[in-house]
Amino acid sequence: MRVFKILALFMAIALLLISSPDFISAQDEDAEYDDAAYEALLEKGKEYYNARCEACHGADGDGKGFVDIIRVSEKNGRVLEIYPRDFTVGVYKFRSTATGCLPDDKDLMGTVKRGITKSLMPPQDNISSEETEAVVEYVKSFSERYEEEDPCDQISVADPPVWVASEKSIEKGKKIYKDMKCWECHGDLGKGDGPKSNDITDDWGKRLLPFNFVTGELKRGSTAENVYMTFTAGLDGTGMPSYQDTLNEEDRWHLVSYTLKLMGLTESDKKTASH
Amino acid sequence: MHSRFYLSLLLISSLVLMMFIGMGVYREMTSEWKTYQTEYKNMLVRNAEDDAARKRAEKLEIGLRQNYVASLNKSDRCMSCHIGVENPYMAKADQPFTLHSGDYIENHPVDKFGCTICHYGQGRATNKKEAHGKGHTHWDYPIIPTKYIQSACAKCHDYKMLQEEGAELVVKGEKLFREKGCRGCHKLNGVGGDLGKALDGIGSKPRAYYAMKHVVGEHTAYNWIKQHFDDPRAIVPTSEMRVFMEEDESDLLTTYIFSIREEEMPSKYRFLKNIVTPPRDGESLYKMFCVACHGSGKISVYDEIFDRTIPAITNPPFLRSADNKTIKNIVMEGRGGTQMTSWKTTASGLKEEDVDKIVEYVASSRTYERPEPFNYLEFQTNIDSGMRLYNNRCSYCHGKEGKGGNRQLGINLKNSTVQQVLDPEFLALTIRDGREGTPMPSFGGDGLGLSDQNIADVVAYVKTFGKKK
Amino acid sequence: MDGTKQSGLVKFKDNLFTVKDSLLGSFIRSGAPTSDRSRTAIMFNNFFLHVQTVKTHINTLRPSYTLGMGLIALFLMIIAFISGIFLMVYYNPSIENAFNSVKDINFVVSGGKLMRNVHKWSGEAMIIFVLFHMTRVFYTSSYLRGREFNWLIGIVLLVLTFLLNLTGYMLPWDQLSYWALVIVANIIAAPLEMTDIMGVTKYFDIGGISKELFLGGLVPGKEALNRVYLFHIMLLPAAILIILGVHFWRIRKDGGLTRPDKFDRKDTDTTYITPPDKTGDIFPTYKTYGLMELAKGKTPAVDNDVENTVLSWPNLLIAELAVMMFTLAAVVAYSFYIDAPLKELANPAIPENPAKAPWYFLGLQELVGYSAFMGGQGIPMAALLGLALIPFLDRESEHTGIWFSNKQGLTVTIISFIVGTVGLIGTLAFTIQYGWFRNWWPNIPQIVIVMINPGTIWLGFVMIWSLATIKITGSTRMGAIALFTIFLVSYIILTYTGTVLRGPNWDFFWSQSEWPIH
Amino acid sequence: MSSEAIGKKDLSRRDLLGLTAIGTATIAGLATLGGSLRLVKPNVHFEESTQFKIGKPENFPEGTVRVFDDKNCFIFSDSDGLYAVSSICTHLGCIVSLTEWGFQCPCHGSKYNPEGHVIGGPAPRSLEWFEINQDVDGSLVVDSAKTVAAGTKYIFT
Repeated sequence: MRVFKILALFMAIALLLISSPDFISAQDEDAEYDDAAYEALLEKGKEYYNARCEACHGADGDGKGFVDIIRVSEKNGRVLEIYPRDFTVGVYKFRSTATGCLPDDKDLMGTVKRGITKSLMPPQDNISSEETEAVVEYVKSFSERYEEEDPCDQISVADPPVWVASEKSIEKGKKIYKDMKCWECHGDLGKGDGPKSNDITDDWGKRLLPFNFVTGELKRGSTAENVYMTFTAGLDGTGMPSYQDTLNEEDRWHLVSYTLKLMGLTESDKKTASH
Repeated sequence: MHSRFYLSLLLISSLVLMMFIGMGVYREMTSEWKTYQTEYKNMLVRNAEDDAARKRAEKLEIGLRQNYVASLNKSDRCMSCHIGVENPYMAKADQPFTLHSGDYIENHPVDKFGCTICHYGQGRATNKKEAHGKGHTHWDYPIIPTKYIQSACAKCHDYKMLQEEGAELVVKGEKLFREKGCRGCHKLNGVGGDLGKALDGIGSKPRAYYAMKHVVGEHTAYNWIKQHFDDPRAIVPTSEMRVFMEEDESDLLTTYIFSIREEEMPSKYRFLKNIVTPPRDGESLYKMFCVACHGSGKISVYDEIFDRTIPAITNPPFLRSADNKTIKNIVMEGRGGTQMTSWKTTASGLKEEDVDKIVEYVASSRTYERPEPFNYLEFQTNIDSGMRLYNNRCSYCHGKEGKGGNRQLGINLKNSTVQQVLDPEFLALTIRDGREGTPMPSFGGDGLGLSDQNIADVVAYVKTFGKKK
Repeated sequence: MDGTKQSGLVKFKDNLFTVKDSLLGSFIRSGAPTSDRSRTAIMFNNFFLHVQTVKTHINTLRPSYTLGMGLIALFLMIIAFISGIFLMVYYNPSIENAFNSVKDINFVVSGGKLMRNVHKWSGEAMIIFVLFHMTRVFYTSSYLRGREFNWLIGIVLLVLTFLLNLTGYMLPWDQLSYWALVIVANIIAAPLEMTDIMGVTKYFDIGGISKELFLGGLVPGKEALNRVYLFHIMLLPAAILIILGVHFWRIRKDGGLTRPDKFDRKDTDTTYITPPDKTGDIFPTYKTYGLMELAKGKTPAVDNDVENTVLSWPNLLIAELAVMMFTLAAVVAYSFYIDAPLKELANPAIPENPAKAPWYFLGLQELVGYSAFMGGQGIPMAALLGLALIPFLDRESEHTGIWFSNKQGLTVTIISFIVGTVGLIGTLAFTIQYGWFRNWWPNIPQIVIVMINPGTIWLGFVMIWSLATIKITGSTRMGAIALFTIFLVSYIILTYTGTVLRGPNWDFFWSQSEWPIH
Repeated sequence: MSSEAIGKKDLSRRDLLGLTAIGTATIAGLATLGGSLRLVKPNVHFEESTQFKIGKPENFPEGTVRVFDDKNCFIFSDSDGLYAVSSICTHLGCIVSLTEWGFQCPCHGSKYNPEGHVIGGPAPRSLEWFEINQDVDGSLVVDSAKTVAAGTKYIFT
């Protein structure tokens, strides 16, 4: 069911991208906005932001809204402390660009649409594409980074190889998991309880807990492509580095297989679950 | 040559029959316990200190030993193999001959108590596999691992005595049981919540009571209970049990669990010196019934097990706006559609005075400044405007129509308690001032900028959720 | 006076000195079996032997004809009776002690476990061999020529065998016993399904009353165990003994076992008989007859068939002794290796999953899966009725005593076997794959399912198949063969399905190893 | 005569196989019967332990007479020490009662003197005396499975 939902979401996004060529062209002509139109866009974005985002992310986009820290108790009793993103820094986890880069606008828009249900950021499913664009533009305006840098190119992801999630690939992934010391944070069994798990902080000194594969779904969505993108682009601001340079593409896909196995999302897992 | 067929059949069959009768006799002669007893006898004879002792040893009769205790309805044959259990010379011998450890059998002589009254296992069986009852033996009560053996002590003795005389594990387990809030979901003796199964006689439930599919190791009730304390969802995938153990806590609780038994010991076996009833003040009661979900109650947490936010109930902002009567109402009625069940006496078995004590405890950190009142009745409310505001500002946490849960931070607003028990002022205050320590922000003037009129509209709209369309 | 007294004492003295001989003589009344006369005398002077004829037809002694099935069934019964008496020494029919006493038999009674296994397996083997015996009787057309009544008695004995086994299954009071008892009690209550449909349950609750009479209450408890025990050790054994007596008496009255009209001795016959002494004694070539009794059928010693008979002592008795030893040895050997099951103590709160009846009823349980009334009472009744009516609907007696009657009979058997196997497996596979009415139309009235379910459809098919066979072959005998063959095949396939292929929740599994772990 | 001869000859021809077969069958049958009959003798008795504690020696000052109904035993204490006497009549197992002059059996009128010797009635033997031991904790243990010679009295401290 969930898979179906995610799939539907992707289909919707894909359809959206294909069906609105002027949307894409607007992207390309970003710099050519005239000031008045840009102001109007920002105004629209601000309105939406204040109604929907301000409570958590704060009126100034510094992540210090009235809601403050959100606490989530995972199924194993581990309590995650979630801080709403500080937009003034301009560092984002969910990108399809190389590590250290600004995210592509599509990444931000995707996050707004999809929400981050794992962190209780609600999906904005009834938002129009103009509104999304406006709110993303407004969010970008909080950070000075956007005035100085341009987003890097998106990393293209091919379809996952057919052998992903196969027995052999899982075995190889398991070895990589061991060799690359993933277990130091994520634990031997992927429960997020590795030896270093207790002293990880993000770039701003707040405590982070490594992802627990066994109980959770991935924040950006648990498809093979998303897992692959996490390995490739890294999660900026956290302890999760990019493996674009250290692992070749094939190895990353093997690691994806093993991750899916830990999350119980391979075909054989589903079969046993349905029994 | 005549009748050759039948005569041959007769001859062969007779030979086969004789062979199997012989094999049957042989099997009887070389049974496990006979082998052990012979070995024991030889050991006694070999190690005899003097002639008299050797004579006594040689006179040892090899035969089944049965300990029949009529008042306990026990026929234990354990001593057919564990034959040296009362012999002080066997202190250093290996199993099955070794002397019983500790000084337990001094006060609990085997001929008065038997073995299975404490150790369980199948006393009637005369081979190891069946007697210990582990694995596939079709026996409901396998021998109890020694780390849980103190559960048996609690069948006859009071906790104070156990504490003083060396059975502190079960005492600690009992304390944990009270303080982990187990009875928030499980009824025991008719008192407790309804989310989990009642625990009466849980210690003597047969093996088939438990779904053993996910149990690691031997499929025994002991392993099931212990492992489900460690990770409830590893044993019952759909479990909603909120219990988080540290180190040996699961062992201690398991020990206690197996002292909750259906069968009662005869009064002559019970030895209750000084029964101390556990404290029933507000804090103890809060721990007993509330702590499993609400924890300290200071912060509110979105819980992935319940898939909804568990509200903070002891933080001052909440207490500032909710008086004791409101809190008691919520406790008594519960919140329909959530895991908060009703704590009325008829539903939970908890006495009303106990609920009062709990409410008092919850309210004990209340500061006495009152919030600026919100005169709800003074406003002309507009439900349509309220709906628009709600959908725009509230629904992404509380959900459309206030259902909450399912990855939405807000709590359920649709239940009868919010709709009927809580007054509109209380809701309006909450919206205006927010709840510090919870994700509920202040929507009032200084906060997210809703006017009092807006707030009144929203309250009016929220109050329509309960109405049937 | 003095003399008389003297002679009295002398007489007494003589009697005293000859007491050994006279005592022995009163036991061995016919003398040593050294001549045909004394061998004959043994047969009719002994109460236990006189139920058998003095001379036995060679055909009866041919192992390939009877296969010894009836005898094996008899000896299994005797073994079960004797071992049962030994078990009764320790067994205690109370719900507190029944389970414990069976445990004691297993654990502390010398040879108790073996005895219990022998009792259990001889009892269950009896079902198989009674069925085999019935099969032999059927395929050799031995239910004809005056034997119709004995065929009916045989069916009663079959039912009694089932009941004896079933009641025995319930005595250990373990989980198997308890849940079998529950299922059986509810099959007994199955007419409820019909009375409910007719709306007369309130006035005429025959199902409920039968169940209450059986259980002595509404749920199985101490009364039920007592009643089952009474049935198992008293009523049913008494019934089976009496009816078995009639069964044997009828064999004698019906002229012994059947045999072909044209019987030829074979050279190989000498391996299992001792030919009679033709010299002198009571069967001289010039023999005469006196009217001893009136009996139907052909008595062994008329016409030229007398040439084909031999003396029962020792021929028949050696054969019987050998079969008895064979049976006993086989049962003991089987019991030595395979233990009778004993599960956990009965627990009314936790059903076994799957809660299965004993294997010989699992064919019924498979049918019960469609409708409790039809599967548990309707179809079995119809099957028994069908079997009972065979000798009255088929009266072609010309092939009596010949396996499968003739070549055509063998062909019909094989075809019916194939049709029955394929058809029933197909029906079951369809039901397992696609479900039945309720899966398709959830609101369908119960009456439709009771009347039309895979069980009744199969029953209908079997009837049509038999009638079609009669029409095509023009022989009622062939129809009977078709009916009986399919009955056998159905029993075997349904039993196999219920025993092996059904797992927890009565779901389909290829084998028990695929069952989900609990 | 001739038939006898033929009979004998016939018998001898069949002898080897026949007699062996019937002989073996007889032995096998007897073995089965014997094995089965062994089953009837119980291997365990559902009876409580024959040993029972009666308390500390100081509870039995001189002149004490105590009756242990459930254990069928009398305990006496006199100047020579402590002794335990069975209350089971040696005639047919009824329970005797204590009288001024000794013991009286109600069933068939057996009479015993205070030492348990038969003084009347059909009883063939004297009442049995039981062994008394002192346990490690100092309490006294009577074992009704162990009889001692009449007149054995124990002195404990």
